[in-house]
Amino acid sequence: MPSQTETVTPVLTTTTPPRRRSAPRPRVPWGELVVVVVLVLLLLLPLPANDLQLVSQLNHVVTVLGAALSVYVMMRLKLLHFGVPAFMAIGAYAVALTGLHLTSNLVVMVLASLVVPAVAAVPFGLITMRLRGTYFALVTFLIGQVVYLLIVATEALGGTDGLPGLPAPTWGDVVLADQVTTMRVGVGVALLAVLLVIAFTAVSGRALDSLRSNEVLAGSLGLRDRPVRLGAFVVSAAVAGLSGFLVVNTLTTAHPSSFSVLSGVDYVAYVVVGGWGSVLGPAIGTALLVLLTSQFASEGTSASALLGGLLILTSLFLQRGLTGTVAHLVATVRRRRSDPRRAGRNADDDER
Amino acid sequence: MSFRSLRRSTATALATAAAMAALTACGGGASTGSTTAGCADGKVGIGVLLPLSGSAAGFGQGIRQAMEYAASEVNSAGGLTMGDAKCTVELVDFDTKGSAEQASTGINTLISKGQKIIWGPNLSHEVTAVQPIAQRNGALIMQASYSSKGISPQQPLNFAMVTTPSGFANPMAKWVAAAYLDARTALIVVPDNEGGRDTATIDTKAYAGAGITATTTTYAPGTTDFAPFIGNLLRNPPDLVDLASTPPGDSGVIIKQLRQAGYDGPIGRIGGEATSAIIDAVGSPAGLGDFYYYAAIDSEARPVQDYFAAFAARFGNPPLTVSAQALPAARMLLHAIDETDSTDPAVVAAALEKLPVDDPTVGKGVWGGKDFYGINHEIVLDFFAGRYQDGQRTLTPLSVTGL
Amino acid sequence: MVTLTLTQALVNGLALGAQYAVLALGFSLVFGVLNVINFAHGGFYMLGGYFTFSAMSAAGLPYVVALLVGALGVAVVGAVMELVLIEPIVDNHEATLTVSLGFFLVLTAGVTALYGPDPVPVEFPVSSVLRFGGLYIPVARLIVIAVSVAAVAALWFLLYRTKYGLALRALSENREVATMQGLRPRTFFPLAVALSAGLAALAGGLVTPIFTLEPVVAQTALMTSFVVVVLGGLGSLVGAAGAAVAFGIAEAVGGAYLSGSLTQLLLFAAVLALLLVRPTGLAGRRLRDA
Amino acid sequence: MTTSADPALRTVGLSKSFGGVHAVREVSLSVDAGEVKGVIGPNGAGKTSLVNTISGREKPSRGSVFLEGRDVTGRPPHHLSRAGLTRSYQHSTVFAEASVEENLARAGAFAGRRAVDVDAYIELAGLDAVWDATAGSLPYGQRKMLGLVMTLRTGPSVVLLDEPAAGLESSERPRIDHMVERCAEGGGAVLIVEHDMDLIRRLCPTILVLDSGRVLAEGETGEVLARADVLEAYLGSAEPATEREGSGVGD
Repeated sequence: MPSQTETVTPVLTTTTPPRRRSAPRPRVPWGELVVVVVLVLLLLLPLPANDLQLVSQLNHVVTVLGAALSVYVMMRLKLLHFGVPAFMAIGAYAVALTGLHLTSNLVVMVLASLVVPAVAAVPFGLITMRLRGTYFALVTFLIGQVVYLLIVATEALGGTDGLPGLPAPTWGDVVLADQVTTMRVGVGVALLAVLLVIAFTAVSGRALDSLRSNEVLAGSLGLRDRPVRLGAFVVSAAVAGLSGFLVVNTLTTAHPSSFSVLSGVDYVAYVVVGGWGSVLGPAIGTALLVLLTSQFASEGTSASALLGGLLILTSLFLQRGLTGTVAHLVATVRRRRSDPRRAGRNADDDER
Repeated sequence: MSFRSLRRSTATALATAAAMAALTACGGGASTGSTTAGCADGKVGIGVLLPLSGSAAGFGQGIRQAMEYAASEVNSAGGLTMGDAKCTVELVDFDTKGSAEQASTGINTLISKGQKIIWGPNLSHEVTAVQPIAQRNGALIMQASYSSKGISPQQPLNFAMVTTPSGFANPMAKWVAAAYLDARTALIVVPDNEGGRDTATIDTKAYAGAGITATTTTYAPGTTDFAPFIGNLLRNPPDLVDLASTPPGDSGVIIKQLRQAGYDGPIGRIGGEATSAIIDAVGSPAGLGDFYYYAAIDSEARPVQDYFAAFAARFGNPPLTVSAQALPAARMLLHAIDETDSTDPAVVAAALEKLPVDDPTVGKGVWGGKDFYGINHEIVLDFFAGRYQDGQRTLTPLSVTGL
Repeated sequence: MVTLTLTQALVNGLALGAQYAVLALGFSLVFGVLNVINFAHGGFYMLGGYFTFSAMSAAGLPYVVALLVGALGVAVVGAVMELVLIEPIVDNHEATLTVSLGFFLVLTAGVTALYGPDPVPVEFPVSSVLRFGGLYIPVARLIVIAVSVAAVAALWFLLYRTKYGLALRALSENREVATMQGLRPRTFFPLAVALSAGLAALAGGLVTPIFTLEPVVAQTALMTSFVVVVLGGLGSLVGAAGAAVAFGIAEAVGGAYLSGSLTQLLLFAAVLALLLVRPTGLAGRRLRDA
Repeated sequence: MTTSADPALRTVGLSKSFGGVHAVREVSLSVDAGEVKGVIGPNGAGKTSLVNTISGREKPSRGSVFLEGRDVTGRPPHHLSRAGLTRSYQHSTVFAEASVEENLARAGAFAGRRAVDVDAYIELAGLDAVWDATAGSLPYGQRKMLGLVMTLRTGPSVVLLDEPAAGLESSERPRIDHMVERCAEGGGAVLIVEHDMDLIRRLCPTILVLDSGRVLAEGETGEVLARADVLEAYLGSAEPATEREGSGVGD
């Protein structure tokens, strides 16, 4: 951790009367509100159905938003989660089996894609609970590898061919199959994922921030960190499962190649580029990178070089991601406006 | 539920909300739909949907080069005559990176850009992802996969640009049985993925038809050292080893290590041709030992060499050899558009079906595939049974077209 | 017959393990000293192969010279990457990861554009094979083992017998204290990354002519480094070397008896299970809150 | 006021060794409710290790820890904190990026039912003026005061203070006295590990002297500080310091 250098004399001078402690001002969670509002608009607003590209790209953004949120939840504990595709796959195959053998009811499918990976996350969560930093990252990479290989090796899951020909989800007797409806289902499920994450961070946001900032202190003040860590891992797995459902729903096939280990790295990149202050970070990171990737894809052979360049630039110049950097600027401006005397303080207060 | 604990000093709401909305909206801008006569702003677009990066880039880039060359041929001759307008052919690329998601996003992107004539995709799982969307929007797909679901009567606008194993496996197996009279057993080696297993199934039936019992073994994709795998394989050495559709890099290593392990029986490849890439991976033709392979084209033939030279003259360096295999289909597709003065997929498809398969570079062929796929939408060209012995290459023409 | 297959597998495994050791040591070194997950590590392995190939084919250098020139060239690339891309953000755990990932993508795309996506014709100069008692040992594998052991020994000597090594180890133990002692990270970090990149390039230049040289080898090399370093314990060089040999042998023995992806599945599952017992891997030290 | 016979905090033969290094050796001590006991000893005597071992940060190698008669040996810090034993830190330990207000709110939230009002201490530490400032931007002394107030916010019955005065401005030191006195008056048992002898003399009627992990001496502060072996331990002695038999009490 960068050591703190004190450059300014202590502010406490006996002349200033102690300010009455103002009642704690409730801060409005702008990030969360923006994302929920945009998703609700996407759900309800009429969209130009013939603009296939817009509908398809929106669908792709909301499909992988759950995966980015899955990374974001663990990022709140300063943990880089590379195993997201594993839990996407567990959710996806749970839905595929439900659709093929049980029912194509949308609600049952969504529940399956949410509950099964959450339950599967518990044993993996117990393994990773004691790990920190790079170790946690590499082990989640390994979990992604093991789950992928397990799926490929299981005949019941179609092995290398996967499970093709999945029925479109139904709502009552309405079949939700066409392009725009698939996108609406995607937005709805993404909204569910966002609300799930918002609920979890609202309930344990304080514990998450404390464990991220100073785990030892939090412990000695009485915080039991294991339930929080396990809870985070389970919620992360659940929203990954929702994203897995949307991948399968778009492709009408549960195929192992959709959940490759290296795609896990993309989802981490979405959050690191977008920022991890609030759910707005992963949302913007996902939207930006998904749109740019498909834009770059038409550059033919230099597609991956352009994406690589983008990652380099954002890592160098936006170290807290887009939203983090903007939030830091706003906070600095607000602090400078509210207390000019301490403007000189260059305290690097944002603990990475 | 108090959000107080949630308060993040986040960005001003308006700036970010606007950014979010702008970003998601900027993907629009669909150009006009396809036109029957004339062409929008003097151009006819061909949607290229191929893996241009990642592990399948070798095939993807090669197939793209075929269309790139065919288009340059047409454009240098004044372009396509659409009614009274002259239109240049333009390639509209989308890199699928070999993933089903990207292929699915790609087909949507191309169709919404008005490109309903698609050159690609290349891999089985890409075709499965693209198929429902293409069918729903009536797009024509000239794909290059060996997927058993690649073409079918229910998909009238799907074509196969290259001869698939179902077309060449049986005659090749019969040639192999004749060439190696005492061969009774064959071991097919493929990666543990969908493409590998599809080809292995067809080859096994073909060998059975030629009196050779074939068994299949798979290796984990991403294996670098095949020595352990070969040790396992040589415990009871087969008469023949067939690499089917194993990627060229892996094939090279397997051949090198089989020879090092002392296996000097014939090694073959009834599957997608990649001989020149395999020879590079092995290091030299002599390193192959006794090697037989399905040769879609004779790369040393004069017209093919001329094509390589012409491509190099026009684009700077020679093309990947696999591009020659896709050249006939590329020329026929452009010819069908030119003949019908239309880019309407159904119209072009109807014309394409009836075009004779007679390519100046690669030679004659027929529309085949009815017995295996139920529809004659596969360009079946006469091919050769290639064989390397001590570095010397011999080609035996095998005719399936009866021409 | 079984013992023959087993011994053959052990021989193959040793060569594989030796190669993995050189690869994993570099990765573990960068993590130990800079506390950075270097995604570009697989790219350095690939670049080593291509630089050696170009030095031989374009510049006409003999293989051994080309190998060293290749390793040196990539070491320079590593140092430049550290100074330009990692240095400004070395303490930001997340950003160093995505910057190295970005560099990996650019590196692979560049090589694919320059050399083409298909395998490149490069041959290992020595192709003779020793055969005795039913065993076959390509001499090339013995060379790989010999050069790898030499590289590991050289690295050990540098780290434990020179002042540079002392400085690198001090920086990896406690960077704050080490910097207070006057060790300027500005000179040692590029050295650490250059060393790691050079090692990976040496492994690449050594092994790709024996197997195959194509852009996708970078991805496989990266995955292997990850698993071996996790198994060996992060930041511990001894652990990484030991784990590499064990992993190579297990992969070879597994490959000799199992087919398909089973070997890989069992190997990775075993490493995960081991972490249940020893969360810091075979020899990893208790991790400071990275 | 707990009048039960059991002391608020008792350790029996508590030991902790890291590999070959014996940081804490057979330490037995007890602190009653309302009592303030000091722990002194030269650098490296094992004072912080003792605090870490009692507070659960380190698992004891041998011996046991009792909290109001209940055996809490080896329990994790969060369990001990909820059971009423909490500790402060030698170096200032706060949630750097959160405001002073949020730091105290978190201390209260994690303490659960045990959380107590610390308005008096907040006044005392002068934290009012910097209520909205981020803890990381406070000067060192004030950050340390915040750390102490957060510790008290968890309503402990036993408080282990690890060098509370270290790094404080001279103007801030008297505040420690008030805090300790108020805490003791409230029935809290306080164990202070400290180098500042004036503070020890002012606040601790009895002290315990640690030397290389062992209890060298224990008793009334004035007497103990006057003993030759205690001074020797501090000033270093002629013969090697290894095997000096301390007159441990009640070994």
